[in-house]
Amino acid sequence: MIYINITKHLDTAEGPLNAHFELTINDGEFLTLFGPSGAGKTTLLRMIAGLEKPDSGKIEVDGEVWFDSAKKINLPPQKRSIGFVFQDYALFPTMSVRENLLFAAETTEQRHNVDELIELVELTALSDRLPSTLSGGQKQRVALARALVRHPKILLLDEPLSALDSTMRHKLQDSLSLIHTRLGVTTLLVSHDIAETVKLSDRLAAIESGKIIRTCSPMEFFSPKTLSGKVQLIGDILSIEYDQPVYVITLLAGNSIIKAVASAQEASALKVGGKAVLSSKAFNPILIPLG
Amino acid sequence: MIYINITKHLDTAEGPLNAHFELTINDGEFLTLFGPSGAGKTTLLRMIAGLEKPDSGKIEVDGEVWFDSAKKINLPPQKRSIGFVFQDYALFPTMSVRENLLFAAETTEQRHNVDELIELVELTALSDRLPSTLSGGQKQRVALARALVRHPKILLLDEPLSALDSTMRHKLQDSLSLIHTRLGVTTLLVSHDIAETVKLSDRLAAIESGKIIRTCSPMEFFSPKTLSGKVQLIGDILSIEYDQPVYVITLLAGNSIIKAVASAQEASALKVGGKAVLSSKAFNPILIPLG
Amino acid sequence: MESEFLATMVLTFKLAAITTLILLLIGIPLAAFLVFSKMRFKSVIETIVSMPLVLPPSVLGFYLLLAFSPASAIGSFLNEHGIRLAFSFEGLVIGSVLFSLPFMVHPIQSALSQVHRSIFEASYTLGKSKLETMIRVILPSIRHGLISGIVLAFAHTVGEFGVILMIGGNIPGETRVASIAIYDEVESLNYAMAHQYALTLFAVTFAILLLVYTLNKKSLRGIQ
Amino acid sequence: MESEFLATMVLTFKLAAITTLILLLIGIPLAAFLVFSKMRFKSVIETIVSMPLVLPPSVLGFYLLLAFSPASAIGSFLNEHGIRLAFSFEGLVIGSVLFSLPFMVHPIQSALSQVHRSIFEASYTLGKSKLETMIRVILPSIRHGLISGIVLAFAHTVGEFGVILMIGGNIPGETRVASIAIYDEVESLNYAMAHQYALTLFAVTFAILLLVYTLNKKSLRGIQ
Amino acid sequence: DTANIAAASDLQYAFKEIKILCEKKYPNETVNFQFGSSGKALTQIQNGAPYDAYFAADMNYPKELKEKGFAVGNVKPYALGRVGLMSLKSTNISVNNLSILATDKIKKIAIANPEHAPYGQAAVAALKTLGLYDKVKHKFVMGENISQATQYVQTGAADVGIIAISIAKAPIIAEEMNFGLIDAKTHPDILQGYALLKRGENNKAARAFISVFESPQADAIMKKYGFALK
Ligand SMILES: Nc1ncnc2c1ncn2[C@@H]1O[C@H](COP(=O)(O)OP(=O)(O)OP(=O)(O)O)[C@@H](O)[C@H]1O
Ligand SMILES: Nc1ncnc2c1ncn2[C@@H]1O[C@H](COP(=O)(O)OP(=O)(O)OP(=O)(O)O)[C@@H](O)[C@H]1O
Ligand SMILES: [Mg+2]
Ligand SMILES: [Mg+2]
Repeated sequence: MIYINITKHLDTAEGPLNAHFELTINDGEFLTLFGPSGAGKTTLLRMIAGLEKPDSGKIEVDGEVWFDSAKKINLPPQKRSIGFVFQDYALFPTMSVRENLLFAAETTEQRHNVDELIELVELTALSDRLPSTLSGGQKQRVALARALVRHPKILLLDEPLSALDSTMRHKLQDSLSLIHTRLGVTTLLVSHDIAETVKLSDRLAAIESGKIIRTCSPMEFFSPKTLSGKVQLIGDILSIEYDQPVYVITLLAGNSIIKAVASAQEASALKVGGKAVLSSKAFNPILIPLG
Repeated sequence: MIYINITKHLDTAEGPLNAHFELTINDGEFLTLFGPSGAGKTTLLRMIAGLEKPDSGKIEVDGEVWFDSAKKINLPPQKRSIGFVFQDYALFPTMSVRENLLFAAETTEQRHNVDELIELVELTALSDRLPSTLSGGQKQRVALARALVRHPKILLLDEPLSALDSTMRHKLQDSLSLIHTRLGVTTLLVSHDIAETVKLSDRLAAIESGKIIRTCSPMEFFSPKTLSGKVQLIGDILSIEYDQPVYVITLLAGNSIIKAVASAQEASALKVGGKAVLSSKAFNPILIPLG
Repeated sequence: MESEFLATMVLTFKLAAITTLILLLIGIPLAAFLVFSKMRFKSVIETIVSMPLVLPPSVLGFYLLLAFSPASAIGSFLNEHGIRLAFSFEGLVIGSVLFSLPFMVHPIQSALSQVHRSIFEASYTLGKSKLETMIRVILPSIRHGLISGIVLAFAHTVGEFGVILMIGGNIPGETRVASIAIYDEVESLNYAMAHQYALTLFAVTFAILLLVYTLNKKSLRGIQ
Repeated sequence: MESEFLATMVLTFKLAAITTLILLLIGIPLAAFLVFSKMRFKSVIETIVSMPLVLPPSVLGFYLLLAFSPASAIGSFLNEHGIRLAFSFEGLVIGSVLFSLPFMVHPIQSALSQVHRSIFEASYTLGKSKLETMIRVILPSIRHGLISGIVLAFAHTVGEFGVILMIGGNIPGETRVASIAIYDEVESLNYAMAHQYALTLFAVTFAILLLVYTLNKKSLRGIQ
Repeated sequence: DTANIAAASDLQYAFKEIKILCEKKYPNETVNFQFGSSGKALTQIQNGAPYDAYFAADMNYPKELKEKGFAVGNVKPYALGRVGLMSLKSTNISVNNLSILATDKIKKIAIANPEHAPYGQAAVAALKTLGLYDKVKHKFVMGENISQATQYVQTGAADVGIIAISIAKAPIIAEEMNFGLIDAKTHPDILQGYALLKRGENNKAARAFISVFESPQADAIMKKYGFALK
């Protein structure tokens, strides 16, 4: 059980702001912090890690007080069992990929697991390379692997997958998910990716201007009142073409492109670049597994 | 017209690789480079910008030779009219946001447009702040704005939107699109985001292990043979629940969550975390504009 | 006496200021060369830059004296063009520059080598020349190194006396700087006067350096 | 003569090596303090570190002599414990350390201040103490600054003679280092012998520094 | 005119008084002194130093300049230096008998470096004559010149020093130091010579100073500071 109730003064894009985060996270939970740029997501992670000091409040993890302004307790980051993946990777420039991971290892067992982790993030061929010779995505994978070495109590991930292509992203999402279930490590993820959030997290905390405005399941958050047996899709309108006598609307929904026929009247309300909801009442779907 | 035909030896995750890029880009075109991590996308952009020297070949832009190994021509980056957004932002640490942009301005007109650009990326309130006090997404927006100041002939964007939340991302996609149409600047974008690619780019170049394996329209690349009037959706299976007497399958397609009913037989072929194609023959869609 | 004291102090800080300025102008390009050049024998040049330190100052002064002497090739060439370096202020400047060179070059070189490549590249892609990039982007961001170099070179020139004694010859108003005056007073067992010189040197330099550091800290606030 | 020459050389490099080592041990924490401390009067300490440079070496030596003297508080305290610093090798080490301190501290400080904060933080979140982070992560990545400090301190100690002349008393085998020997030979107008000393100093130091730079360049390949 | 005069360190007190005489007699002439080691001055003069006259701590240096054509006129001896044993009054160390140097009471003996300083050479010669040299040579600490050797004694770093009488006579030194002259027969004469340099040939100030220096009033001052004159 992690209990957080802290305040911190921030200078944001919209002027000064008194951020106040109150949050309880269950053991082993996978929680995603979701919110616009500058909302305070990174700041919250840093305060949990002990890298930044809240102005006031309390952080308690498994009954252990990590921070308490009233009692003047403030555990240093070293004493907090955390794994942190930084937005700028923060790899050690003089150490090779393997050395970066070995540095983190504390026990012989962890030392032995290093190569396994390197393989997990598919960097075996690069394990003796220095960080400066890696591509952006490769660096990010090293940072992720390094944070996992010590089996931390809480894994704090600041957009760890944002620089990855979708194949690698999906692979690492699966690994994250696996690690989470296998090790049962409580995980806090900052992500802007809806699919990622839905796929990985048990719960979502929506953050806006330094406040947690809502916590709920990711599905609840993203799906409008869903009706069973009904398809309702939100998509970007890519093109509207007139194909006598009807209009063909091309919609992008996620990774899928959908073409739908619309009447002249319907089409006149739509414009390219806008969004549309595609729904249907009479629908007889066929589901085919893929891959 | 940009003509590129260059080779470069790379040390990749899978061992040494002789990258060879051959590509013709039309004036004003918006081309996206799409491909897995470590494929050579950043390296290609850097060679076009003159930041890295190809081993051999030729780069010609509007009849001007930027690089020619045979004639030993290699224009320095300063002489190439480019705007570059770096994966690590590369903001000047001692200059404020506005100063970073003003530094790039060359004419009085560009100087006057700086504030407009800052507003475009919604950083007006932060324009006097130093980069070190900005959040990741804020930094990226500064970098993007700075690259636009000089109205370059080619805009080279190395995942400029990857650290942004979806609202900001969409906003900046729209701005990019607008800038592209308004200024007609030829744009090369590295992106891992399908919607972004489809929405923004005229053409897509798929890169794998240092080769351009295919160039085509993004739609062609991402959509399977699409049939008019037919819905075909690829989605991630989020959950499979038994709700007597049928199974309810929850699918994530893009930003939308869809619940569909499936028979026991259908459901047995599906598993959580996998992908499925949802299609329907008889479909009577209703399209409603959003927002 | 009072006016001589003043003249000596003015001369001292004039020498230190001019030397530091010249060293900045030489030191920055030299440091940049040492960091960015891909030359094969760069280490040799790097080593040579540090060598003036190895000789005792008065011995370095002795060799300089030999070089400046009308009997030597350089000296006679300069002499023909009406330039006399030995026992002149100009000669002191040359000696001090040579002697303090490593103190300027090293900190700048070390700071430069830590600037991330993409910062340079970003400036190049914005059409800025190497020179402009250096002046407007890089130098402000390696302020720490510059200040180290300036402080070390300045303080070292103020305190230097071995080279100066040898090639300067202690001529009031021309080559008699404070360090020599103190040395003289101590040699004359004139401790009171030596203390006065030392204290003034200390106080003035302390004030200058403190100002430099405080201004630097103020303007650095928030960077990094 | 030959063996005295050798003894002098050995003593010189022994002094330089010990001084450099001690300076490393003092300089790194001091530089770290100057970079990371949020103390209000840090600039004052920063300034004080540079002050030994401002005094002419022989004057600094004179003040040290006063401090070491049995008449002073420090000196008499040491004397009671059987420690005599004046005219001893230990005294030379103390003098050299004091005099070369800024050359060690400045480059390290300047390099440290450019290390990105998240590198420290990453190491802390991996459970490493400040000390371990410093030794295993930070020091290797500020190698440039360390090498600058080592080279400057080493070369400066080899070449220093003002302080050493004063507090050393020129005792063969104990405090007579090469810089003093050269100085003596020049004073005695024994130029041939002076050249031999100077050349040897030059050659040996050149070889050492060249080795340092070359090794450093090799091992740096690829970083940054 | 202005004249630059290079002079041996031990002359500083006497010369400052003589300068006052000179300024009274020739108000329009200015002299600057460069006190320091005679060896350094020799090197500098040979390499173009703008000195007009040279008062060395021995005879050989000015003679060498004469031979090489840097000096005009003859090299004249002007003083006979003497050395003596010096200690801090507060230490109660007797300065009247050199044999005390061989006792355990004395740990360090300050002398000027005999390699190039005439007073140092005199000290060594005296000790050799008295048969003490081998017993005490390990106690030597050597100053660059006689001033530095004095400082060693003054700061208490050395217990005693063998120092020039000219320094011992300086008021600030005489106040806190005991001084015992050493018999002049124990060491060769420390003959000091001077010469007018080529550059000073037509310098009125240099000539004025030398003429004053050669006057009886100056002799008296030199005597006061312990320079036995020939
Ligand atoms: N060192 C700092 N000094 C002052 N303000 C800061 C500092 N770091 C961050 N901020 C401000 O605090 C606010 C929250 O920043 P934070 O980095 O937590 O945002 P974020 O939610 O992580 O955004 P992003 O998605 O862009 O990374 C921002 O407005 C930012 O400008
Ligand atoms: N300085 C370098 N030295 C050696 N190899 C390098 C260097 N920079 C990149 N590489 C290698 O070249 C390959 C291509 O790198 P590049 O940065 O172009 O990839 P990318 O397609 O941009 O990947 P990502 O999507 O992860 O940013 C990678 O395997 C990388 O390891
Ligand atoms: Mg953030
Ligand atoms: Mg890349």
